[in-house]
Amino acid sequence: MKRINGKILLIGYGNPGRLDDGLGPAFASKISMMRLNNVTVEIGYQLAVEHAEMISNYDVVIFADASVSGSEPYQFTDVEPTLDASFSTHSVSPSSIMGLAQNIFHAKTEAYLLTIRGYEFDDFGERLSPQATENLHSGIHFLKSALGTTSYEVKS
Amino acid sequence: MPGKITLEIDGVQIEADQGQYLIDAADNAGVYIPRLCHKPGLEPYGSCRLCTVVVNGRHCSACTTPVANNMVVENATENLQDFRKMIVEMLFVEGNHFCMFCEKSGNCELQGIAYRLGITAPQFPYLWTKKEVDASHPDILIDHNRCILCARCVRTSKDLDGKHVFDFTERGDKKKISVNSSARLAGTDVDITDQALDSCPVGALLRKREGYQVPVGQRLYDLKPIGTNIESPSTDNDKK
Amino acid sequence: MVASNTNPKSKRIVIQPVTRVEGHGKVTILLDENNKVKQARLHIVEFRGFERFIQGRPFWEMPVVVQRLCGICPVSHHLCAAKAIDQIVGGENLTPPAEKLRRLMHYGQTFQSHSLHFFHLASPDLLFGFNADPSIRNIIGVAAEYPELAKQGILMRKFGQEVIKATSGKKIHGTGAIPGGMNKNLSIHERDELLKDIDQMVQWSHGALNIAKNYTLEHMDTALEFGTFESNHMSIIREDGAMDLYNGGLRAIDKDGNKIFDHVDNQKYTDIIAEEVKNWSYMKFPFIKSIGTENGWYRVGPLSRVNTCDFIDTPEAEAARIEFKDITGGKPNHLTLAYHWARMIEVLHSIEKIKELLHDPDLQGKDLVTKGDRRDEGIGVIEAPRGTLFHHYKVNKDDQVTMCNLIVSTTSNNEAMNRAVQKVAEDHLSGQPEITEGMLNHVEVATRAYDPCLSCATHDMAQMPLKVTLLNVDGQVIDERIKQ
Amino acid sequence: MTDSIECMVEVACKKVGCDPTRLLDVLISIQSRSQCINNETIDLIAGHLKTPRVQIESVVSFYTFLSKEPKGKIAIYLSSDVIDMLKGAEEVAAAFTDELGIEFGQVTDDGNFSLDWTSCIGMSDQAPAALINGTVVTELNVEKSRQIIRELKIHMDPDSLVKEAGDGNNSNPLIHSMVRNNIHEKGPIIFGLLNRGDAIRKAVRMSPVEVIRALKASRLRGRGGAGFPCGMKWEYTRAAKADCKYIICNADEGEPGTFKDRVLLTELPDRIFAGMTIAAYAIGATEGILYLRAEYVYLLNFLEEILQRRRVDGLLGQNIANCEGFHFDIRIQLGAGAYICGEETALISSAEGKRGDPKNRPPFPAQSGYLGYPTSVNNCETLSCVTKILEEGSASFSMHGNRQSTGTKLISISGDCTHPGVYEVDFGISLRELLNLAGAQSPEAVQVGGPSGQLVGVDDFERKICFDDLPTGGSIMVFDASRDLLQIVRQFMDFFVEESCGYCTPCRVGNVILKNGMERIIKGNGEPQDLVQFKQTAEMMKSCSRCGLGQTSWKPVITSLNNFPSLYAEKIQIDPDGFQRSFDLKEAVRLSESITGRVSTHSHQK
Repeated sequence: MKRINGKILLIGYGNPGRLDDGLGPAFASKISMMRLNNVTVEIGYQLAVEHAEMISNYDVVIFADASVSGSEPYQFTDVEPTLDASFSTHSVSPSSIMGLAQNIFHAKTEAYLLTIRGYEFDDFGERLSPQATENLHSGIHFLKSALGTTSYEVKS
Repeated sequence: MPGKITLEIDGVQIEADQGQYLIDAADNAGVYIPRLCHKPGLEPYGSCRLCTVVVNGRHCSACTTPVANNMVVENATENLQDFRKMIVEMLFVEGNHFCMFCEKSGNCELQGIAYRLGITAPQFPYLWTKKEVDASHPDILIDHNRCILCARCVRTSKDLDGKHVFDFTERGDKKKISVNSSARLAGTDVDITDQALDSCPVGALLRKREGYQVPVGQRLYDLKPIGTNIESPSTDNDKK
Repeated sequence: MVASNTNPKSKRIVIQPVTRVEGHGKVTILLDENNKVKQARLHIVEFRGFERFIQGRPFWEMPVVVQRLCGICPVSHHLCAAKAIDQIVGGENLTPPAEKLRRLMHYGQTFQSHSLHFFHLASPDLLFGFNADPSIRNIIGVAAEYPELAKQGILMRKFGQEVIKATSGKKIHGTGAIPGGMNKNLSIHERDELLKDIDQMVQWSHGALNIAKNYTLEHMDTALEFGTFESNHMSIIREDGAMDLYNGGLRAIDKDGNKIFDHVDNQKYTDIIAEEVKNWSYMKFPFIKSIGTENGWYRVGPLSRVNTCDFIDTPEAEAARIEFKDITGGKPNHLTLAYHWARMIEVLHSIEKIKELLHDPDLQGKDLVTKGDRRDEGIGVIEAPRGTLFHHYKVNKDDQVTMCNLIVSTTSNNEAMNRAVQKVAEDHLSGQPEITEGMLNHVEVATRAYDPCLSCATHDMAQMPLKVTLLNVDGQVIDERIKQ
Repeated sequence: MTDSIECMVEVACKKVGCDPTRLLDVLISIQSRSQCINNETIDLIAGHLKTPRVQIESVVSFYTFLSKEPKGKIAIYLSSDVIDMLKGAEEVAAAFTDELGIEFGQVTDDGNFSLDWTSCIGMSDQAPAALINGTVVTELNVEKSRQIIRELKIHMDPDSLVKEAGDGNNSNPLIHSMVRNNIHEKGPIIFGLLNRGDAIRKAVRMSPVEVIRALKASRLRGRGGAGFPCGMKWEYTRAAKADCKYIICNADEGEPGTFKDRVLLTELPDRIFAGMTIAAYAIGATEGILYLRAEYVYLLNFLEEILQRRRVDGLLGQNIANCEGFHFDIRIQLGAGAYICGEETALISSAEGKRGDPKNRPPFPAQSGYLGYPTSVNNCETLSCVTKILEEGSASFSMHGNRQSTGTKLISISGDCTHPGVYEVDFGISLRELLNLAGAQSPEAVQVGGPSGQLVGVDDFERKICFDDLPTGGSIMVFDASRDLLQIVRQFMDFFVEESCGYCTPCRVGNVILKNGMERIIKGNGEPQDLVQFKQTAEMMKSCSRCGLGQTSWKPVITSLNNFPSLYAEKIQIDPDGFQRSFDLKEAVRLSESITGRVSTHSHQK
């Protein structure tokens, strides 16, 4: 059982122009609207190496992303830092970012990945599928309680 | 002195003056109901429909509905917020709103409401209508691309400036603001000091050559979302 | 971004009008009957819709509108348009605070853009070699192998962005420059925040410069071969011949360093430069009028600027320039790969300039806007990170833009990039009708040296997807490879 | 020439006492005489009426039959209604175009002819039909259309086109029209026998309160569509305190497919006027207005004559029916072409000489209506029922129909049936019975209540025509299996886009979005998401629109989607490659190519 506290950075990423790929940004903007004191929200198309520096200034980072095949409605996992280079320059994985943050900025940041299950990715449009929207709400509900007093269990 | 009455908005009791419009009563009580065409001091108009609320089970616009004792009002429900999002998105796709370079960015009520409602991009396809810019006046400019047809300039010019510089012509999707001259804005008696110019919620009616004077970070809605001044009038700038 | 990004359909490119234009490079190589390179072309998908789009818009919007052309170097467009619009309002003789604030913004931009390019794109090639496994030849690989360097790269870029934010309100697409001046000065607080890191930045800039310099010196054989050819060079130049990235007259030199023209008033650029349209590229091909379309093409950017200037007015960058010029005995340097070295000289120059400016009390000045006689035409020229940038506007009496012409830096390097691609293709095809990984890499590296800004609306990294197509003599596709 | 325009404007303005609230009359008069209201004319009117010119321009541009650009000396308006379209309006249009050598929206070089489309002109039972300077020409076909133009070119007199007048009063010299009544079923209320003047005489023997009580007892509900109890409306208007009140008769039946008021106005105008007079007595009004839609201008002289006769007979004017102190008169306000003016508050705006924008409610017209005075607006048919109720008592009325919907209903049936026309039937009749009466051989779909009603299929044919099952203001359009329902739905959306006043966002933009969506689907570019979006958009329009137009205009889309889902399912396809089907790459790069001045030889492949 863990509890999330401290200075928190939430990075929601994905392409809102690609249907459910926009789950990350949608999640982040919803959280941002709650204007929580200890949470800073960052929204982007993808993770970039610059995020490593930013992350190192926080106690906790939560990456929010869409998943094409993860469990429903969402999955919440620890992020293990790695520096293997299995990535393309165009996008960097949360574990690579954490590897960078640890390796070059000596970050002690705890990192979690919240992947919200999406269903439609292969089209263009700025909207979420109905099921993805529901999953998004479950995710928000989960994070709200995780940030509150209720504790949560880390699934792996 | 009009009598006080009580009503309920989203489960909270508020007090209001008899004869007040619902939106004004909500403002006084620190409850923000989104709006674009409504502006204190002007006759209620009810065109944008953003302030649609549910009063005793019926949908109506808060800016044109007088308060009544024991009224039960729904305002910030998910359903109504969804409707409002759709309305704002419709305004975005109807016009050509390029916030990215609009000089009203940061001070624009349409943009402010879009941010407040969490709109990043409209779900409706853009209509890509061709609209013109009337820059004929030496000091004032109308950019029809950004006009949301709220009639604030029409009403301000008529009721506060004592002129009748603006009015609507055409109907339906062709409806647009026109001016009191056969020779565009330059032919009217509009003046740079007219209050009508300040009434525009978007970047449609502008004083020329004044854009971008306020640096990013110091604009109206850079620090606090639109509506904050209604929700917490005392804390002016330090809302986190 | 999808967590498991293996979906093959994600390679599709769909372009929506105006709102989203994705850039990508496309190379077509045409072979002759002996499988020798007959022609190689770099096609660039760049819609030049802006010139039309902004017709009828009020002129004061220009600096804010046109910066949207680019997510990488918007400040260059912002300032270049502002310089042109200054002339419309008769405010081109900026107040000292305004001019210095704009310069600060511009040097911040150059510093961050060059840093980004060097650390993210060039350093993996330089540190690991072009033929290294692509899975390590990237910024993460650099981070794993050279963590200190990666950290410097990230923080240098961040510093440049902070300079931009302090002067324009935002890291990207701010509004600082307005007609005839600036809308804000630099507060003491903002200044002090930047000063905290300045010496560190100067030091790291030296480090980056050394990597680029040493690489070039150690790999002179490769560099000489690598997409290298002689050419004309152009840039703006200060009155006394010093390098100036913000303001000056136009100077062009030929391959031997002879001046083709010098200190030409920006306002007369159409007397010396014309543009040619070719049917296979959306880009135009500018050329020096006096020489003509065939041989009048020229290069711009860091290499050209170091070649054209007589000196640099900051001591440490000047020392680096002298060292650079020694390699060619004072003659122009034509090595495509020397762009990286020249770029790092400019990084050093920029940070020296930033330091100098931060100590100038004028930055806290309050006299920020000036105006004079209204004009109907304005031309702005600036040295953007990638090279000389022209913005030309005409305005009607109602203050609406009636004409706009932009010559962006990448356009000027168009011919050069095509030559580089052709040269690399010739060198690496060696008679076999297939595209090898090495060739793909070399084509990429050759174009990358010019830091082409193709991804105007793609994401925040200057990565360019590249598609190389090999055609046989009959025009049939015999091989095609895509490099993401 | 200029002199005469100045003169004409002066005469027109003085005729209404330079009263700006009578602007519409001025504009209609000038339009018909000089074929346009141009900038110069607007300035002249502005001077006479002391009104800002932009306000006049605003009104001119609002109405279909007013225009700033000159129309032809002979202005032809062809009805674009769905029924006209399925009866061959497009071929007729082609014939006109061909004969005149101009496209729709254009004027011939000699200024003699102009061609335009217009929304339903109330002739769906004899479609396709057109208005030629107000003269109605019906049952057009290619040959007839060609003949009409050839003839007009010679005599330039639309009235001469009426070779054979229609039945009943259509042959009255004051009407002289080829329109036919097509009354196929006469019921006991509307078409029942009546003695002229009796109802009024009975009414004035009662107190106003007793009149209202009689109406409430009859449970008469408004026939315009909303079904508001008539007695209650009058009671509210009566209760409002004011020194002046108005009764307005809504004779602006614009709902496509309805034409029953046309027949009432032609054959039974006395009953309408009697109903208005009774209303005036009940609510205390001294003035009445019959708001006549522009399309029925051919009835104007006839109706004026009827009014004149009633004045002579003491049924209008001072001390009506010898009732001391009961003074009341009626004027006819002509409309100028706008569907929205059928909405009661928009109608009031229009009668006030303004744009036909609906008004905010509250206040309701009963409190603050025409010129701010308490006003009751009732439909022609409702007022005709009033006359009958006063004459024969509430009970004889309410014995017809059912509990919620008493009396009879006038129905206009058009489309795929052998006897299109007007039917007076008891409320509660099933749709199937009605279809049988009209000789609909093989109906597949029926639009009940016009576009703002519902499109129903065979499964719904047993449903009853009444307020709480299948309500209709009178329009029933029948479609057989040969009809493309999606196209019909799209045409209905075209109609709403054209006719929305544009005041509020949900209606102004929502209709365009639905229309564009229908076009995407018809082209085969629809996606499942479009249907979800239709429903969301409709829900918002229903809840947030300012007046009944936007609150119901989504219905063609949604009712067809609910009742004929397979039509949509067939058109919706998911692209095998996952592409967005509506995205046209060629089209998207076209502008860029035109700007760059070149066609890409390496255009992007999908």
